[in-house]
Amino acid sequence: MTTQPDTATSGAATPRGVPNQPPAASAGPAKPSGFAATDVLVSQFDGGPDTVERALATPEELQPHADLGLKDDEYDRIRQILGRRPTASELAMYSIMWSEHCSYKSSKVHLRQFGEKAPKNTRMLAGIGENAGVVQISDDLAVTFKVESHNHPSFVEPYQGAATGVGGIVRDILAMGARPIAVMDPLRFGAAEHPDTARVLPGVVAGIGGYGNCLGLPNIGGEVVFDPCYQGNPLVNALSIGVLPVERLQKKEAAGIGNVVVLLGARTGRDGIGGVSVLASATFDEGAEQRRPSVQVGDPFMEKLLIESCLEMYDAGLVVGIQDLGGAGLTCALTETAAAAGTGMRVYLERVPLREPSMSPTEILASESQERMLLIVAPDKLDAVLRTAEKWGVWATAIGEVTPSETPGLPGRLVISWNDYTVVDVPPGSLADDGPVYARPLREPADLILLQADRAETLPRPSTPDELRETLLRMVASPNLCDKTWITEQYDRYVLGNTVLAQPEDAGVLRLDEQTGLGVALSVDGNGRFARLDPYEGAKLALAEAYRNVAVTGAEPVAVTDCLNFGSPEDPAVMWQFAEAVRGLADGCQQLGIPVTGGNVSFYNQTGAAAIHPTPVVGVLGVLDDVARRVPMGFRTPPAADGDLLFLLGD
Amino acid sequence: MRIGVVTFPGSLDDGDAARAARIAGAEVVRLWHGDPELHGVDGVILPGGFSYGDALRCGAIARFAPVMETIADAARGGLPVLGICNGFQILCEAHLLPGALTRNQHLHFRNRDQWLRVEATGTAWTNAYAPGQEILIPVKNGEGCFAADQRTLDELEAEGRVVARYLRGNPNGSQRDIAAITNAAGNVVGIMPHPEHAVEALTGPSLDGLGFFTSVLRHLAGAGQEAALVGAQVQGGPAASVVGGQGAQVAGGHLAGEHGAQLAGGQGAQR
Amino acid sequence: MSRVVVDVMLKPEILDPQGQAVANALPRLGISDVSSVRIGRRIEIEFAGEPDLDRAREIADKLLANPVIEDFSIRLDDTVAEGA
Amino acid sequence: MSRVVVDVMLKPEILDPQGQAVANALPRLGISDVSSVRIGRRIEIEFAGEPDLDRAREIADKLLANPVIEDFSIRLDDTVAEGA
Ligand SMILES: Nc1ncnc2c1ncn2[C@@H]1O[C@H](COP(=O)(O)OP(=O)(O)O)[C@@H](O)[C@H]1O
Repeated sequence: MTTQPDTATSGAATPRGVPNQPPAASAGPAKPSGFAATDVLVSQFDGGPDTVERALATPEELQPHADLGLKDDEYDRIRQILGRRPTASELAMYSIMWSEHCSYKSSKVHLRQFGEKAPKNTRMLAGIGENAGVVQISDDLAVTFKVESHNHPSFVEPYQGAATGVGGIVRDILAMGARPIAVMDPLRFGAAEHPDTARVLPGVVAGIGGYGNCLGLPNIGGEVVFDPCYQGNPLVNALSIGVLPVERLQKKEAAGIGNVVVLLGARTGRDGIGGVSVLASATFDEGAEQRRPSVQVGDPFMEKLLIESCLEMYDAGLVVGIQDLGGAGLTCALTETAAAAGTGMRVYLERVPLREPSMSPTEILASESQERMLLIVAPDKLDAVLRTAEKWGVWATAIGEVTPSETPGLPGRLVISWNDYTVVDVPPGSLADDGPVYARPLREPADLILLQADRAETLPRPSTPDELRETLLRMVASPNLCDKTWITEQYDRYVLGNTVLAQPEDAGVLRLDEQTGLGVALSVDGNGRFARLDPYEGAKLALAEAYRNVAVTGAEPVAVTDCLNFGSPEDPAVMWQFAEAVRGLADGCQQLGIPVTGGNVSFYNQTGAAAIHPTPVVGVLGVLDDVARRVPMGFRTPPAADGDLLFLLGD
Repeated sequence: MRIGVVTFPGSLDDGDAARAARIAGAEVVRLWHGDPELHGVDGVILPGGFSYGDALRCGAIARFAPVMETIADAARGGLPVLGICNGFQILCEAHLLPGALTRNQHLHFRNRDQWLRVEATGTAWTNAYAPGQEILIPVKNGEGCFAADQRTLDELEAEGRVVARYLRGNPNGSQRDIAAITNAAGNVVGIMPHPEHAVEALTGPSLDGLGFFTSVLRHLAGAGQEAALVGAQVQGGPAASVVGGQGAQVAGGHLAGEHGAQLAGGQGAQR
Repeated sequence: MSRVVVDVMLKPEILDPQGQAVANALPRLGISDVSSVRIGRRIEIEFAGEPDLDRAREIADKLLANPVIEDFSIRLDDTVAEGA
Repeated sequence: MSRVVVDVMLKPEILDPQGQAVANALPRLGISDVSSVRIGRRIEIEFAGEPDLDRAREIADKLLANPVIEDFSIRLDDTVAEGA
């Protein structure tokens, strides 16, 4: 039904009040048509936007590459790739895609170990490099799960930062073809009594709860840790898990020449422009205040509609390829889908439904507006896609098409125009895959020897009853050990009716199949203090803890996801911690025989020269053939418990 | 018996409500907010969630959904309607029930296992409970604080239309600890906590919620005699033993202690 | 284009926990001369053509305010003249 | 007793999902000439003595508005004179 003015365009791609035009999809490449909103504003750009033509004509024009975070040699490489200077839009796209956050330029050389050391595995249907790893758990069912960080945005605007963190990870899960079924939230804050913690924590918790509750996703676990090292850099990691029939697995490839590129979901606004490259790739300093406007605001209701409409489209076989729009917006989705398929793509930016009509093409490409997905659709399925979108009340607009390569055997080009101005003409692989890769210098932190020498054995031990009592009271009063109900009761754990175990259990357990009782267990753990003392062992310990938490429920651990939260990679000591942690996690996974299926790296968690403790957060997924046999952590209540025996395993 | 479960955009507990009705023995029919047709259902559940994102006020927009106009008419004609959480909010916004659900007094969303006392057992949705029966079911809301003027509250009390009250702690500041109310005819019930999340030992704190769904089936089976249900909290002598099907042996057999969730394992093991 | 503003406030007898929370926080900012804080909604409605106060009243009555707990008032927007 | 009113609205470039949801619901009420709806907060601060605009500004800045995504404006209450 079309109760929403917004949806009026879903069917016909024709906004209200604009004379009927043919659906954007049939407009053909020659005639950019569709949204008139931006047309009138061309004159506002002195002579129009920076075009490829203009870039060729003005090769020496100075460009602000350094302000956009691109190093001189990176800028030179862009000129080399293009054979000219980039246009303003292209420059923005390279700056986004070659940022640390998107390109993994500092971490790539280390993360390779996850693949190289991965044990033989037949369950993994999709692994590192996909939106999220997918693990087969029965003949016909698979699950996908991943943990991601939203640290910097959550420090700037705790509620929206945390909320959109949940929204983002849920879209990753959705993009794999899965129905998202739960979330978890590993959190780190500064000292519990610090005034800024009082600003950040309630907002973060309300944001995670608000978004997850509105989506109808049970929260089945997480962590809350207080430590002064996180004072200026709280960590907000969010994990989501989804389930899919094996045959519904989706791809991101923009395959099939002539297929239509459809933008689905919320309208595009000026949210978070420059957010990813600026927020996630730079340390906080006094300038942070000025960056504040780049926060995104989430609309969980729209995301709920997006989920339902996408699932309906998958089930009807309407989608060839799909990619969520995350931090890097259209730039990332367009380049990654095209690069993955090796095809070209032709995109008409003036068709993108806008919230603010005055947006420039560069802004449209860089916008981080939430709740959007990019679909690749066969032309004969387009109508059905638009109809499904309309039913759920979300915008769906054909914004381009998949094009062949001009040179057989070579990948195609991504050509983007805006009202007859060609603003982008690039090889998509150069943005998505061929970003810079650095083997950054590593150096063991100078203070590590001292830290390690300061052993726990040297601490005074309580020896009198009074001392023991005092120690015990101090421990139970510690914010890190005390009951977390004041946080977890702000989350819905019951929705969907399949939560078998949740807080305060060691792991969350979900039922996937009501008939067979097939289910999964999930735990997410990390310990920054251990990792600070020894990042190699600390990462292994995080893995072991999550593994144990899953195993004690009765589940068989089968896969790992991780979020690696560190300081600045440009600091050799931080880089050493990172390298050690990755090595530890990869070795640990090899020893336990389970693969890392995906994850996320968050660098620059650092205020001035002070980095956070290295904080690898590890999620482990386990499978239970029958959730009725799960083992809860509490003793049973009498009378059932009468005569139960207690055993201690291990030493 | 055909029980309809409405899905609005933003409904979240619709699947759970459908499952609960199914477990109770109903044939479940999914209803769509944009379709005014009720497809011959004998009763309707408005499930929890955030219909239309709960912009403005919870339930304010859902009230105008095409399906709601039909339901409102049918409810006035005696169709059993149960509004759970967001459904309760919608029923109040649609003026099928008095009062309003306002922001929790502590300003937080709160999810916990909550004890209730069932006070009106003559309604279409609570006749399987014994008067005064204490039940444990999850509550989870951000705007669940029932508010009405004194006259309305007094009227509700006097007419025996307070269906359930919070026990051992009021989770949201509701006036007079009200957790659920009914209309004068007893066919429309709104409840803030979630009985549909307490129908399976494996996933809920108890099986205490099942009675709502078995009640309506019993009510429909005896249709015709239910005309005078109002003030029927004194009725219900046989109710305790009729929680129906698998619920029967567990009615009132909820788990001891405040922390039902973590103890549910014990119950599961016995099953 | 024209704008109508609808102010929706809780009825005086209805508890306003949010306003109360703000009022309770004020002493911590060293502010002691505030006797009460009430928080309501301000809704700005842009009409495509002429501002339509009757329409706006209808919208407010049916949708924007819940008469059980809220009062509303309506006016043409004149803030442009007023400034802040 | 005197009253200061603080209006807090989302900055124009920030998404207002609430306003959008309300705007989308209007056609169902038969209303089609509304081009946009924005929803913000209206806060009434009662001072025990003289109204203190500077104080009110401080409260708004620190407690009522989130400067990252919201703008606010402050004025003495004059609705008594205006009526609705
Ligand atoms: N931020 C959070 N979100 C959801 N659940 C949480 C969160 N923090 C802690 N929990 C849950 O609370 C319980 C206790 O947590 P914690 O005290 O960290 O236990 P442990 O030390 O055994 O890991 C666990 O079930 C955990 O999943």
